[in-house]
Amino acid sequence: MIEKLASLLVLVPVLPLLAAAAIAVTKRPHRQRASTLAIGAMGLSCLIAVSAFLAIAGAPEERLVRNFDWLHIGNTTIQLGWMLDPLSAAMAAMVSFVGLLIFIFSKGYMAHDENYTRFFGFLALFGAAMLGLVIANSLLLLFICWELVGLASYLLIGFWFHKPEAAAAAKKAFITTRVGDMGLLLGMVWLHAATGTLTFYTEGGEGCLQAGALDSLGAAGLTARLIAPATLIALLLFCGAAGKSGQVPLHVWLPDAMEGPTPVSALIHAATMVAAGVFLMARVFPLLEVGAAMHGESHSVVTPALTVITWVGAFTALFAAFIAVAQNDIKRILAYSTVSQLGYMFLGLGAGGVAVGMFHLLTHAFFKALLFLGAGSVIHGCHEEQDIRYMGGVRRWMPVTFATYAVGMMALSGVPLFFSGFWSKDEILHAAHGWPVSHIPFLMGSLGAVLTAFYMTRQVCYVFFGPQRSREGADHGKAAHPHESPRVMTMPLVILATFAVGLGIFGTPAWPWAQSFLEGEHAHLAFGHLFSGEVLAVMGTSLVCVAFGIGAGWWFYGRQPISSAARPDALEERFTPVFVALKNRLYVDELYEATVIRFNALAARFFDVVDRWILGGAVAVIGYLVVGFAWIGRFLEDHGVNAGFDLGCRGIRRGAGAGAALQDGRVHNYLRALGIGFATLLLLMTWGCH
Amino acid sequence: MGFVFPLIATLTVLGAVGAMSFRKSIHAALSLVVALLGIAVTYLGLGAEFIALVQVLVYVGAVAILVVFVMQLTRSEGGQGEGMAVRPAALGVGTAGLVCGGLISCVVLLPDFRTPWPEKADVGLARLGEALTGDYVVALEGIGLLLTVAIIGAVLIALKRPNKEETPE
Amino acid sequence: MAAVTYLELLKLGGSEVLLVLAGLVVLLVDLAVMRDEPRQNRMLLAGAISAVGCFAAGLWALQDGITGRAFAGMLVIDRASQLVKVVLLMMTAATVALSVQGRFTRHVGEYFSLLLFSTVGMMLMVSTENILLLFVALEIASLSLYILTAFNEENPQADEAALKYFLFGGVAAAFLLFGLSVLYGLTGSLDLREIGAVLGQRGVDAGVAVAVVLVLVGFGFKVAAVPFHLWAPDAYVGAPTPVAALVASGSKVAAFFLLGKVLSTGFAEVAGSAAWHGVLSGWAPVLAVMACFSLLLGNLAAIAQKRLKRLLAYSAVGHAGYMLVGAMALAGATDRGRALAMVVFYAATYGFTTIGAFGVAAAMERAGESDRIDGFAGLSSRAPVMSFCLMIFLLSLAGIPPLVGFAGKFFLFGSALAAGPGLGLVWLVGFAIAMSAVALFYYLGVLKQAYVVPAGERAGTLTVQVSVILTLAVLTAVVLLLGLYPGLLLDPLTRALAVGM
Amino acid sequence: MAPLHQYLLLSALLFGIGLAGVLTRRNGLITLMGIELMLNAANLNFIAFWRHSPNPEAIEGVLLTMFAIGVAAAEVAVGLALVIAIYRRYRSVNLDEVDQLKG
Repeated sequence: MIEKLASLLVLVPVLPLLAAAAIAVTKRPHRQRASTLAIGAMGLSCLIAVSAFLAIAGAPEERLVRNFDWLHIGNTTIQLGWMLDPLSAAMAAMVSFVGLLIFIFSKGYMAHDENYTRFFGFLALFGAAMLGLVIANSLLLLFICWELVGLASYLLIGFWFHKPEAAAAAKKAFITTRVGDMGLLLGMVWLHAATGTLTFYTEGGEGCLQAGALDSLGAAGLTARLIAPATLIALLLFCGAAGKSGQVPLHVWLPDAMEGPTPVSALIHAATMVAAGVFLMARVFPLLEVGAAMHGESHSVVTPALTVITWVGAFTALFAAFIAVAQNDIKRILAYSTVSQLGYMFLGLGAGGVAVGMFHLLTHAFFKALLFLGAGSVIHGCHEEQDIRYMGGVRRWMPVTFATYAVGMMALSGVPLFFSGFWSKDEILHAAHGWPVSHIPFLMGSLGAVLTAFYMTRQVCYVFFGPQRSREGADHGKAAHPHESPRVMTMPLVILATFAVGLGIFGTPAWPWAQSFLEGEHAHLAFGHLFSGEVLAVMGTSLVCVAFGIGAGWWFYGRQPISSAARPDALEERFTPVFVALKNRLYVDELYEATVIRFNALAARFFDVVDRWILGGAVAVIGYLVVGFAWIGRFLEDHGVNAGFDLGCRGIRRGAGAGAALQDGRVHNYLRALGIGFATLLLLMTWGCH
Repeated sequence: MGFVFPLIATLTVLGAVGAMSFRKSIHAALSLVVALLGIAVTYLGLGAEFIALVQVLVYVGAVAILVVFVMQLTRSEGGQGEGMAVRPAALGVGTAGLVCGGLISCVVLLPDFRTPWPEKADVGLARLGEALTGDYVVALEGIGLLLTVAIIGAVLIALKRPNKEETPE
Repeated sequence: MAAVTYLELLKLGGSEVLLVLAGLVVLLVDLAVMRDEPRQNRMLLAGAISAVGCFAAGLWALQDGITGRAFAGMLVIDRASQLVKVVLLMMTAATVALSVQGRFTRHVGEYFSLLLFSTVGMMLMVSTENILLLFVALEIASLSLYILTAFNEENPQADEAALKYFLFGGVAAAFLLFGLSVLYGLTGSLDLREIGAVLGQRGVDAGVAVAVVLVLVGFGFKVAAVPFHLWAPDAYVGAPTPVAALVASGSKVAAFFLLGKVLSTGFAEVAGSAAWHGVLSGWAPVLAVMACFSLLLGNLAAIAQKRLKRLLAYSAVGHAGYMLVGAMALAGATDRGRALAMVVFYAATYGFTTIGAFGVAAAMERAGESDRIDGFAGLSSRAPVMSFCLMIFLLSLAGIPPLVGFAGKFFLFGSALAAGPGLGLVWLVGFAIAMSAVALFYYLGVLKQAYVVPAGERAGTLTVQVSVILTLAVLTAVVLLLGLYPGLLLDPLTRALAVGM
Repeated sequence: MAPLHQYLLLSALLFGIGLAGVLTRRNGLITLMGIELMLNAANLNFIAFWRHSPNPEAIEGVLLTMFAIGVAAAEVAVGLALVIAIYRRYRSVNLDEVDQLKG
């Protein structure tokens, strides 16, 4: 049975690919056919992937590979193939399942788009490439799919290309990730040169992740007298992973990529493409471990490559969380939160190994897809409004969306016990706590957890609570209420919410089934683990973090309803007299509202002064610090990293002009260049002579 | 006979310098003829009589005449409008000097090339012909093709009438 | 002396002979019979004869059993050279197909016969190991291309382009000849193998250095590597577009094959090292510098271009840089045949792709538009098939998998890295990969025009000539097929070269 | 006669002079003449090397020079034709005026 499923696994990417091809030749009027094809193909893939997953769930130590010869070059052969092991099965099942839900959601979300057919074609292509990536048993095949994923995401992000920002964002995404991919390509080519193969596993043990190749790699001398080749290759591969998974400083494309349709954001930024980097690192983990120094009690593996990954992950987790605090676009908040969570995954991977990072990847995929689709639902319901300052009170009109969104928010924040995010993040913090190199990543991760809870609370307060704050002057008077989305959109939300809650039970310290599965072992039930001192201590820490974050969020944003979109952020507000913000209100019919609010606000201000010193002193001080950091971070982001990227592009352009200007049209200058070129080369050549 | 080579060489170099620096192009062409003849005489001195003959026939007899002919055709009494600004000229001469210096320092000063004058068998025409129809027959055919190409091209380009609509911009 | 009879010569050089014959027939038929016919008919007939000639020559080259080293290395016919010849003939055939419906010249017979003659020159380039024939063959190919460049009657700047091309080429040829003379003086032989043997004993000294650099100048011109590339953009723009395609493809394949042969037989022992921590004198550091600057300048200057042909010219300079990186692998003594196979594979696939891109430019010009990139706006709706082909070509040039440009780069860089740890090619490969990210920038710019920007109001559907669209379709198929199965070309090439060396 | 290196010196000088002419003179014809001079310098090298090579039977140098002269003649023919074409269009053989293609 499992053998047969392993062979069938190739259909998982092939079916969506065929669907994409079929959609490509579908004429525009046959809209329904396109979505049916895509959803049908994805459904079948999902079926196969889930059965394969269930089959291997009982035998996690299995690794079934299916290789075939792709090329003979002289006397070498290059093999491609796919494999069924816990990692690929879990990923394939997750990607196809989440993908299926997103496809279904898109059917409702894109129903009115004129390029509906093309959209589903691109979606199917994306799904095919992503699924091919996760089951690939060859770095070469993985890379090919990797680039196809990039191409498809370029097409999807730029889908609304009539928006110039969308076109620019698509280009930025493609080129930035390509920068990382260059490292990946170099690492891959190097790996091939060093080991002679790019197949991960073969039955004969000649794969590049198997003992023979790894030993020879580990035994190789230092490259350029500086660094071990295995480390260098691992770091180059990590460049690609960092680009795809938006690690600082290659994260610049990710927030901009929000210009695409929301299901695309869900697909790309939640479940699949951004996770590909983490998956890649998990896949080549044996390579990262080459030359490892084992640390006795904490079963942590420490190598230079893993150390770099841990630090980058920790830094990204904190950095992006700070920025998320100061965002106003509902999707950009989620985008920065994704960057931050990806940082956590790398932190977990680097400090604790495959299982820790991958478990968070899997849980995150569900609740982040849920959040993105929820945001899409909100945006859809609020008539394409994306600025949280102009939302508010949505809870009343969109109860299903609200309920599911709240689940996602709590999972992301890591609310204890019932939400999967708690267990997976706790696992990461636990690993970071036990990391023998330094305690700082643990502290960074904990602080990040506080911030995560804080900005998610802020977002929920803005969006779902308080009065409705639609854009002034638009069509006030009979201001259209937000409306609940159709069932085709809410159903996926509910299903995802179920998983966001339910997945947690597979990864508790008492019964770490998922982790053991990913490590290729059987799990044992041991409640005793739950109560060991260290576990409890870390759990307690994260509990405190979450409580503190949510509390602070509520303190600033939830305690008093956010009345007006024009009102500055709750924290800024305390510095400026409230009425300054309100005096722009000119209409008589709003005067009443304004006076009431004014009174309310003045009263609140009075009590606040008392409150602050008695109750919330510490909270407020830290809150100021957070916001200060957040604004600094955002400033750095906008004027540092992002501007640096744009500046680099401009610099390239200027260099281009200079390069072209060398060609001035005078043949004499051409010939002079020839002569000077010759003389220079001759000098170079004779440098080392005699 | 020791003075013959320096004399010829000096003459050749002077001819070359003249060819490259006379303002009037017809003077330059005549000066080039002097240089080419000097080279032919050098060939004679080296014992390559046949090559010397070819040199005179092809270069002096054909190339130089052709150049002069084209000069008349284009009435380009060089010099006019050719006010060489100092800088580019200096740049050009400097570059050429650099290249020339490189060649001299790398090749001429090589100890290998101070070999004595070995005995040499005479290159009879018969041996040349034998080689041309033997080992070098492919190259001979190649050069035939090359000349065909050149003739087709030269005739075509030289006789090409500009289209009516195209005017120099 | 002549151990090989003339009959055998006819057999060994059968492809060349057939092609020369075809060229003469085209010339005769066109001048004698078709003189007063309308130009379109003349073009078609001449094109047909040329295509038949290419086909026949290709068939001859594909025969088994024609191998041999005749006339003291003057003609070296082996499987590898025959294979490269077939590739060259395919490129010429594609060029012919792109030309037949063009309107750029009235001298039909001369045009096609010169195309064939220049191909003969390239074929001689790939089948010689003798520096005499090397020089003559290079000149046949170059001279024909100079003349062909001047053929463009539609472009008033064709003469300027041809003159620049010619002057640059002439000076480069003088450098090359001088280098060959020094080589001859040092070794007393014209045969590359004997030269290689003598140089091997001699090692690198000033004389060898100057000879090597002089020869590399000549090749640098031929492959358009910085700083010997300056003719290329002007010549590409001025020449008739199909000729520019041939300059960018066939000429480059032949030049790289010949360069590879020179480096691996003649200069095998004087490679030196380009490692940044220990530069050793030899051709490797020279090529490294040329490659580096080609990559940098070609890819950067392409960004600033407003016209497709000029963009392709600069990108050709960049691609020459990649191939030079691959050629550097010949410095390693491990597996030269394989390294050369990778370079030739890259050059061949790059050639096919770039012919396709030039074909699109030709179609645009033929439709009365120019090759200005902003004129490509809305091409996806004006000529969907052609713009799809363009997308495939450009993505392949950018190296996006699974197109052939990726496979070529992968194997090329792989062979450069595998060439040996002491060569220090890593920094160069890294740089090349980084520049290929920059390259994506300008290819995407063209695609953005074609696929994103809407067409202007007055722009209607484009009519593309049947011959052009068929050629583009075939080339697209080649790019896709070789991308999925690089082994189709790479495997025979590797085997042939492994035997040959 | 003179030792080998004197011939080489002569040829190097001729090469340099020809190159200097090519790089400085704007008259297309004289540029062409410069190229011819450079080719001649290479030819002189071949003959000098041939005469000084220890093997009395070898005649490659002479043959190569013959071929090189043929190549040079073909080049001159094409070059002159191009100069005529340029003259016809620009009414001048001043290469500095021929600079429309650039960038």
